[in-house]
Amino acid sequence: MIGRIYDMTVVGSGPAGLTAAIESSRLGCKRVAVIDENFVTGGQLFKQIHKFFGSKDHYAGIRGFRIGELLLKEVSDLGVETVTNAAIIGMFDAQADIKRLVTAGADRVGEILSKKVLVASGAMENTVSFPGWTLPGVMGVGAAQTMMNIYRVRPGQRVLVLGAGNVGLIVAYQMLQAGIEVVGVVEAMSRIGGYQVHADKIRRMGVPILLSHTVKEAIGKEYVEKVVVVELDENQKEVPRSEKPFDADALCLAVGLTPNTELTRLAGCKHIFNRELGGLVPLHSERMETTIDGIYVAGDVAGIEEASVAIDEGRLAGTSVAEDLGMISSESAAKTSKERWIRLCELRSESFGEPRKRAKISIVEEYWKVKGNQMGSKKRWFTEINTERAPSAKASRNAPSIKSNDNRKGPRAIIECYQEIPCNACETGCNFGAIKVGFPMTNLPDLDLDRCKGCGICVAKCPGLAIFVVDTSYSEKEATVSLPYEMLPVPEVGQEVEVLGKLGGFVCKGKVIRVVHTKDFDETRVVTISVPKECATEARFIRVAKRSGK
Amino acid sequence: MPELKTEVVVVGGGLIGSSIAYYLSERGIDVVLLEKSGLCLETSGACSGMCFIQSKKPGPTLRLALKGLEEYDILRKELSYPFEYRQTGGMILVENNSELELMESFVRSQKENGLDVKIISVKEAREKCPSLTENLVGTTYSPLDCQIDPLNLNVGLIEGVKKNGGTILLGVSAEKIGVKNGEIKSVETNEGTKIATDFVVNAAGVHAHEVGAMVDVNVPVMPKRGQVIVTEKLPELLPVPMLDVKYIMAKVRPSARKEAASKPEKLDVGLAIEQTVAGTILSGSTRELVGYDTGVTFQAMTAIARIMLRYLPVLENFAMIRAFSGLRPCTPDGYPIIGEASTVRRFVVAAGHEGDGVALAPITGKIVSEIVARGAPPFPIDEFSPKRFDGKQLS
Amino acid sequence: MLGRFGDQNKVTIHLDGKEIEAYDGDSVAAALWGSDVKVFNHSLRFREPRGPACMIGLCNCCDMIVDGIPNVRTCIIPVRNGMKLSVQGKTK
Amino acid sequence: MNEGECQVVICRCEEVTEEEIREAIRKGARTFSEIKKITRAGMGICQGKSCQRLVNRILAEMTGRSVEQLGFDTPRPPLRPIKLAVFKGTD
Repeated sequence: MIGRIYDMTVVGSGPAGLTAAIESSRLGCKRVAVIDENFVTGGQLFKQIHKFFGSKDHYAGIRGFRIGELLLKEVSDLGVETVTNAAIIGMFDAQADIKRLVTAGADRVGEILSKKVLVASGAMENTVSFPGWTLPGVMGVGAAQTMMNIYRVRPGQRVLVLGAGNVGLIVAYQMLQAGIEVVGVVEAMSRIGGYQVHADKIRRMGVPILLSHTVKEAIGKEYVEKVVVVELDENQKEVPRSEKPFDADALCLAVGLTPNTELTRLAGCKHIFNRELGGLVPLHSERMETTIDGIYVAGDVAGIEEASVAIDEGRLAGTSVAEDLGMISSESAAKTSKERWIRLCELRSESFGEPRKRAKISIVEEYWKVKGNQMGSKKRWFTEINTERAPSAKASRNAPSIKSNDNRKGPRAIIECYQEIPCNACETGCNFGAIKVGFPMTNLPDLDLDRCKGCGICVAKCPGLAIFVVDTSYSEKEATVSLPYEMLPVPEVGQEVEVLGKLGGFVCKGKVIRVVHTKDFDETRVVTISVPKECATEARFIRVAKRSGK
Repeated sequence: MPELKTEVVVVGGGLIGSSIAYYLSERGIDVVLLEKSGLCLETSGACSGMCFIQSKKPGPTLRLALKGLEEYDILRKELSYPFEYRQTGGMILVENNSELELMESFVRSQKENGLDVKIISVKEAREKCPSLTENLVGTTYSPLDCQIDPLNLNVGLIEGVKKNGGTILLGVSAEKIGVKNGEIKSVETNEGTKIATDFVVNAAGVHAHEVGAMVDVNVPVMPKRGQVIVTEKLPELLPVPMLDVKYIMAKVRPSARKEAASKPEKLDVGLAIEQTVAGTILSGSTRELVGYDTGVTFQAMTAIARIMLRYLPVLENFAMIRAFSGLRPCTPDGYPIIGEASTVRRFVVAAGHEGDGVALAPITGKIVSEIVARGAPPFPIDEFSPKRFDGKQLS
Repeated sequence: MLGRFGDQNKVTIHLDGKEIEAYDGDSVAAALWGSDVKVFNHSLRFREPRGPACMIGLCNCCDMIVDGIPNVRTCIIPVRNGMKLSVQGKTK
Repeated sequence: MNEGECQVVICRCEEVTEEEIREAIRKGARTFSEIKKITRAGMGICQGKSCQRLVNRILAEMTGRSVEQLGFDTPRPPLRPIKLAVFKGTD
């Protein structure tokens, strides 16, 4: 490593770092290195056992750890060097043409000289303080994920989760998958911050979500034994005598993330505080370059967003590095970057994305203010996008529901996806062209009943587990419901199961009549059960008894 | 313009300024202290807490340091704010015979100046500090050296000033000093307040030159960067703070000072190492003339760590968690500048203590308070007078 | 959902004299937590129990004495057969 | 939580309590850096990674400023603890 000068060094090997390395070396950069302080590359991807949202280009419908495997294969095929177990302890000569990164491993320090540095250092988990928050058993939700999904150790037997954002909801679901009892998800806000589909996944399994509540205290002698939850009024003040004790041996904090900007701050890049993006973020151009020439950012470090955004930002930054190293022309860089930015705008549209889109644009504008508006050709395409206001959206807004005049016989899909999530996995998954999302992908899916065969592929494909197939004409008294199932044990055909409703309440008994699983479904089984007809609209989950003797 | 009235305005809220303000307020003198940044944010917030007496050059500085020690003894009883004062004794590590020769003559002349100090064997030194390497020819030892927490002392002094009725203005700087007929009249602040005052004390540390320039008094203080590395918290490994001979040489030999100044690219490290009450080990430091840059460099971190490991090999098992740098206010001749200016009456300078600020802060406070209250220092301090720089410009 | 990864070699680590079985490739913190060890150290000032909280080497809550060396972040070091661990710090 | 209600640790490395942070602010500290120097919060082995946000919240609440206005401490190398043994070598 010593003596070489790298074209590009990527700090952090999560989705943003890996895609940036892939993009820049695909475009001709020769000496590209990815540095990570962990044992393994992949950042948080290997903790993510759920399927991702987004489009095909963002690996939608694929589980996070598999995306990690795909990206790592691409990285190694392209000859990108990966260095693990190397924490970056500092960046020196940040302003110079050749930047000096110093790494520390277990027994040595190393120096990496590089023309361009991409900081894709991700995020750090936030914490909150309350009496008992330092007790063993109180941990970040990321820690719980590491225990479960990397080491297959349960963080607790009975766990309370604080925070109903996407991270809290997803990990609560993963805990259920790991056989942990989730005693509740507590959220200080009066609404669920994450996607409803994620909330629905755990609610149908009976997990209560307590809104306008927070943790008052964690109690225990040596570790958490009890967690006291308290209600909050509209001013976020505790409601007197509203304490509710929960027996729990672990409390997982999912109270947000902060961009991990230590390295960009140390290097001297200009930063700005932006609440929408999770705190202090480095100013960066539409090309992802910071206020210091040759230092770029991508992913959560540039603002807390989603993996799909990180993937596109990584590609955007990779293209800029290739351009700045003279591997591609400014025209061709501008062309692809413009398309990428438009797609980033697409990911950032509608209720969940719009505030972040505005925040990102303000970061770029602030960057140009600092840089003295020396716009030139680089800025031009960005100005064009802003005037075009792409994507203007609000194209289709058909609420997917069973229409009352729907007298069709046979199975049909029911899509319970009511929020503008940037995802079109159902559209690309359907072999019959029955589901339309279109542009932008935040559109709600529209089901064409004439084309829907009720095949159930979309049930397995939807990363939000929000699609069901119902056949009300199964028999005279019974209907069938096909639902996605990712738990153990797997039910067997003929087995009688308890059927649960949307909020996890007991609905009826049901009988398993089919279990479909293909490699393509990747462990999401489509289980078809028969239930009394009147229960078909409510039946959304099954409880499979553990069979004795196994 | 809002107006205030006081007897003394102290410019600078570091250890020197806060100590002066404290001693003044103890005498019932009305004082306003201006600190342009905040609490412990400058030199006094970025140094170690070693209060070495035996490192002082025999002569006026050593005499001052010995008086300073007495002052500490009073202060630790008087100040209601604990600042981790402990008289641990101190050592200077001697690695070879040529260093030994130098230290023998240094110790001899210190003894002649009344300091309790001696040279001890490696065995004796290792009894006092078992982690010390065997690869030494001996060490000096003085029981008088002590350690304090400079941050707590700074805050404690400021709290003391407040308790005595003094005014502390944080985030406020002096912009203009009004002089009439060669006498101090007022200070105008960046907030637009005009403070009518009889005295101004320039305790602005590395910015003392700028404050002096407001009244055309040459106060040639320059910033010298000292980088320090910090370990994680450790069990007691260093009961005694230590210096190496290079530290002493740089201080006492004018030729060494000149040499260092002529070769800025060569990193000059004089080791000073102590363990704090919290358990961390602070190890420094470089002396670099790099203006007001308070960055840290990998080169310095490495150099300091290597020297430290040479003397204390056991530390290799432990981690360094932080590095920081502070700007030491240094003067052309290595002596602090303390006393009334010759051209402006009641403009008192107290700056340029370089690495001796911790040891000399209380005594400087006492001296300045006497100059203000009685018109003269408690004992002659002509060597430190600002007059010695009259007519000379800071190069 | 994923089940256990293939066959892994078992190793034995020692916590204050007690033998604990772990799997190759596990971090020390995960192996201990999986064996119901919850208290990794007691804090210096208030002598409170502490255990893993970030699992990525940032918070130092899982520090232990490992083979005689204190303040080792057990969440980012792998288990090794024969490793000797001690809970760090004194209780109240 | 109301002031002084219970001893809650804010900086878990150095075990600095909420009350101690509040006391430092009452003494005149207006930035995280000053609170760090006065209380040791953020001076420990994690270098303020977890407590800086918590401290800033208390600062914002007590001084009536928004978190945006508070500013952040400048990180210094090493960004991670490094074993001193890695520096061994000749001078």
